[in-house]
Amino acid sequence: MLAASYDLHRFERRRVTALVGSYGSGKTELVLGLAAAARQSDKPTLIADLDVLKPYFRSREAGQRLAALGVTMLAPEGALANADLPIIPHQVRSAIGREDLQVFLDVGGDPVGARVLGSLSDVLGRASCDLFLVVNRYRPFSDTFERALEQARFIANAAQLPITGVISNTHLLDETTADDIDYGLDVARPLATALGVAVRLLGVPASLLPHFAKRDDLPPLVAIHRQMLPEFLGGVVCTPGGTA
Amino acid sequence: MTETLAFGRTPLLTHNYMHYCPGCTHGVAHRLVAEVIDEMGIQDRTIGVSPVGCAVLAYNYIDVDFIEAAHGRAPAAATGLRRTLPPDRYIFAYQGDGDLASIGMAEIVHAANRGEKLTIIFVNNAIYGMTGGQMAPTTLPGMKTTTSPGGRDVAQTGHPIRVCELLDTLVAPVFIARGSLSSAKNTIKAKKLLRQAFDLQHQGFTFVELLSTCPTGWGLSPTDSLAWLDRNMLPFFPTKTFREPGAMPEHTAAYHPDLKVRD
Amino acid sequence: MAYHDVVMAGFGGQGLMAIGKLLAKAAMDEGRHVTWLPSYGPEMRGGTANCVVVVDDEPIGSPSVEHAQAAIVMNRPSLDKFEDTLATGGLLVINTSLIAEPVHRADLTTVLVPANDIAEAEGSPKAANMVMLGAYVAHCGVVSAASIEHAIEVSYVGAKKAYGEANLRAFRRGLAS
Amino acid sequence: MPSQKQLMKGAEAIAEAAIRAGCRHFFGYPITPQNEIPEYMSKRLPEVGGVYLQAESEVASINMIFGGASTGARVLTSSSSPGVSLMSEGASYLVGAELPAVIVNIMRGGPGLGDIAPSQSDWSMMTKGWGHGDKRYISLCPATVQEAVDMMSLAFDLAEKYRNPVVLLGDGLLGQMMEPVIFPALSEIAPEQSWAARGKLATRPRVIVRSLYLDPAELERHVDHLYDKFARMEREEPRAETWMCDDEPPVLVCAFGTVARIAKTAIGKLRGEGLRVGLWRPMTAWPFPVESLQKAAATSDRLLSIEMNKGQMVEDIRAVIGHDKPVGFWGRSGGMVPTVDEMMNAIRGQFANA
Repeated sequence: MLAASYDLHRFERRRVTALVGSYGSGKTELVLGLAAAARQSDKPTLIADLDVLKPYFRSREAGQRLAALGVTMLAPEGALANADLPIIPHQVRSAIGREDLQVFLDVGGDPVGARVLGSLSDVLGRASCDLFLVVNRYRPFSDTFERALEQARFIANAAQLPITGVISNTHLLDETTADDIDYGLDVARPLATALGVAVRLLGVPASLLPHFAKRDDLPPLVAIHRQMLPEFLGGVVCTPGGTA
Repeated sequence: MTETLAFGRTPLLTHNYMHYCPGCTHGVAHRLVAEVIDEMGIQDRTIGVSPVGCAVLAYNYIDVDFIEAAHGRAPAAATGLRRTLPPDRYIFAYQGDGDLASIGMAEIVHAANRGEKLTIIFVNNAIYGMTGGQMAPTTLPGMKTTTSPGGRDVAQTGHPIRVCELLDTLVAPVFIARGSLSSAKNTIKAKKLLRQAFDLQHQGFTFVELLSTCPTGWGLSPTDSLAWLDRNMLPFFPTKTFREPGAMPEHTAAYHPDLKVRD
Repeated sequence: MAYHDVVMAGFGGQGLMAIGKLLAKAAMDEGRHVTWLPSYGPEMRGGTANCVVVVDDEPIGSPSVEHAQAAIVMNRPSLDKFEDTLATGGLLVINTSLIAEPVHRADLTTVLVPANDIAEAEGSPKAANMVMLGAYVAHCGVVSAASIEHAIEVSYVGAKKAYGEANLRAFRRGLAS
Repeated sequence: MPSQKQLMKGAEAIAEAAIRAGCRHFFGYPITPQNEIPEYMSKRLPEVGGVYLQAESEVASINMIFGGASTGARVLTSSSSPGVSLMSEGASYLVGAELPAVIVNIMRGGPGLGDIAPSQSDWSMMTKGWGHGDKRYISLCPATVQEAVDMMSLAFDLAEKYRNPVVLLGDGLLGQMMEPVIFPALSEIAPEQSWAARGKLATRPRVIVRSLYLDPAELERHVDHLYDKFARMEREEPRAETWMCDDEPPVLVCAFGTVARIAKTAIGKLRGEGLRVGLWRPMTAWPFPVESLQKAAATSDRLLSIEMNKGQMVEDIRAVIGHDKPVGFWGRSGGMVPTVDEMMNAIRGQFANA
């Protein structure tokens, strides 16, 4: 399993879904999980890896596992996948325009990473597109409401698209506690309000799911199974770079 | 009814799929270089030098012998080629603005100053494309990049370097020109500059700067990128031919070729 | 003579390196093993410049020498530097045109040569080094004077032939001094 | 009949020997104490139809070497320690792109600007640390000017045999001293290598000279291939001299380059005093002559490495000898040349310790 869907029937989204946010907010894990879940609806699903910034821990590294689930991964191919070249595959532009495809865009972190959406703003503007801001309160520039709002505005400006929803995904990797989830919501909720949108999803480590499933005051839950781990830690991904 | 092929693949471009982003003008520049080599019929006598940067894989696309240079060192590596190969060879190096105007500034200035018989193709898009859009020596004042988030502050980081103008102070070069790839019309002009440079290469150092776009690094759509280039880069980087054979800088008049320090 | 070593020292420009090379060339022509080792770099300009020549019938190990058997010194700093380090019973050839100071060590064979005065009298003031070399060869005998003269002849050819002739005259004056 | 010998400065002799070995292209940048190499080349190369070019820096010269080597030409550059540090980037590229070239390092005192006096303190840089990545360079260590001459043609042959850069490692003493030498005849080497980039011929696929391998699996195969070559170098190319060891002396002095010849003088004098001492001299810093060392050390009680540095080769000796027997070190640094007397004292100390 790539990621568990729990409440995803309650999660509404448009055909093209782009996730933006700080480095380490959990965008890639969410994209992998959401796309895998979306594929179960039988609609052709595609992830475009638009992380042109960092050559490590990108969704393209999970490409083989996704292919087994029927999700197409669009990323620079072959040796180019390992290049530190900011390559945007040509097919991305046509994929965004195709009505028969569910498209998830995995974008690099911070306003800098969101800038790549600017180069696609013409096709994205014509498509039905959600821009979800993923917020991890434990990341720099996201720890207070004011700073998170400022970061959100920088990101929206770089993407040249409005933010249409917030995903609260506060975590400390394997050390996340139930209190941390609530601590994150304390910023995500006022942030969504200030942006005129809703908190559309709440990321919860799979182990804490039973605890939160009992509560009725929460946005739809998504269980996070960490996948973007080196293979020696149990993830799908080999060490960044090569496979045998 | 007969079909006429209006536009075909350039013979000297390989069948390899180009990795450049949509709207990036590297592909255009490659095609122009390939067309010039093809039209001159010099494929068997041409050796290219690919740089470090987005064009590091240029050797995958243009069907001539190639060597790959370290970052900034293409003019030195090309010099090594020129000084060891038979004189009928054509040698070109293809460099970006970080490569040529920053880390490789010494190499380009001295290759030009020695009058190395080379053609240097300088692709200027005002940022470091490969590493993610950092400030380059050619970044415009006030232009936002990942390492000048508040816009390039000239008081802190200096002004953009105009490489053609800088090289035009040297005596040795025989051809220095700046073109632009911002439109079909400009691209046709740019190709003429490349052809002139290759034609003059055996007379001395030739240099063609091509103003280019980086939609990904700039965060603009391909069409917006072209408009941005015209609006913002052209005023600072005017397209013109700076040097042609026979036109030497004024200060050469005061130069005594017979001067000896001692016998 | 099996093993011999000599240090030649003076101001940069006095031609110590040149007479060292002539000695090395002469020894080579006589079929001996030889090394020539200069001081180099900034030391060469001003102050003292020196070179060490080692001649042997066997292959030479160390080209550098701590206690030389002979020294040719052409200025005062060189005398100060090398008088104390010469091997016991060594040969010290001194240019008295520029060095007025007495030699302190009593165990050395000291040869006093007013080299600059002799060279000027000969009409080639730059050839003081050749006078020194002549005096050294006369008292040391590591190589024959004929070998040195041959080395001078083949080292100064073409446009430099006139220098060679002047040097030859200066060398012979040194031999006779 | 006149002698076949010429009296040559080490640096000049290295330059002439390179030309005799078929080198017609030199790219370099001045630095003491090896300036006689570029100076000699600038006069001599035009006489034989070659090219001398003064680069704008050592960074440029090593990359001109890269370009020149790409065409199959025998190319040479030379420098001294600080300049060789600057060349480390290009050296790594030469290995990665499998290009032959010869680089002369006439070592001077360091670290930093140091001084211009003789030194051997680049042993570790040349054998282990020169440039990034998994790489090796054959490093030849001549002790005499004649040996430097003989090693130049060997250096070019080895560079082409393995398509890998080869280093000639000397010190300021070797570069500056004069000795009589005999040169081999002048040879012309035609650059007709199949891998050379000289223009695409219809009869062959185009040549791409590169060190970039974006696919990690492909790069790993490439590095494995390089290591197959390095393993062959380790089998076939170690060279060493063993001297005064026939009577199985209890003390074995280890020294390379000019220090080894100073050691010969010291050992000769100690032998005169009745002390039994031998010498082991590596002529290749890498590949390190392991078997030769093991054989020479087998019959001795203790070893003493003498170097013009603070103890670099001694690390390699200890890696071979382990804890089997004591391996001492004595050396001078900063450009101080060990004298025969102080070297004799250091060796006598080994007998006192025994």
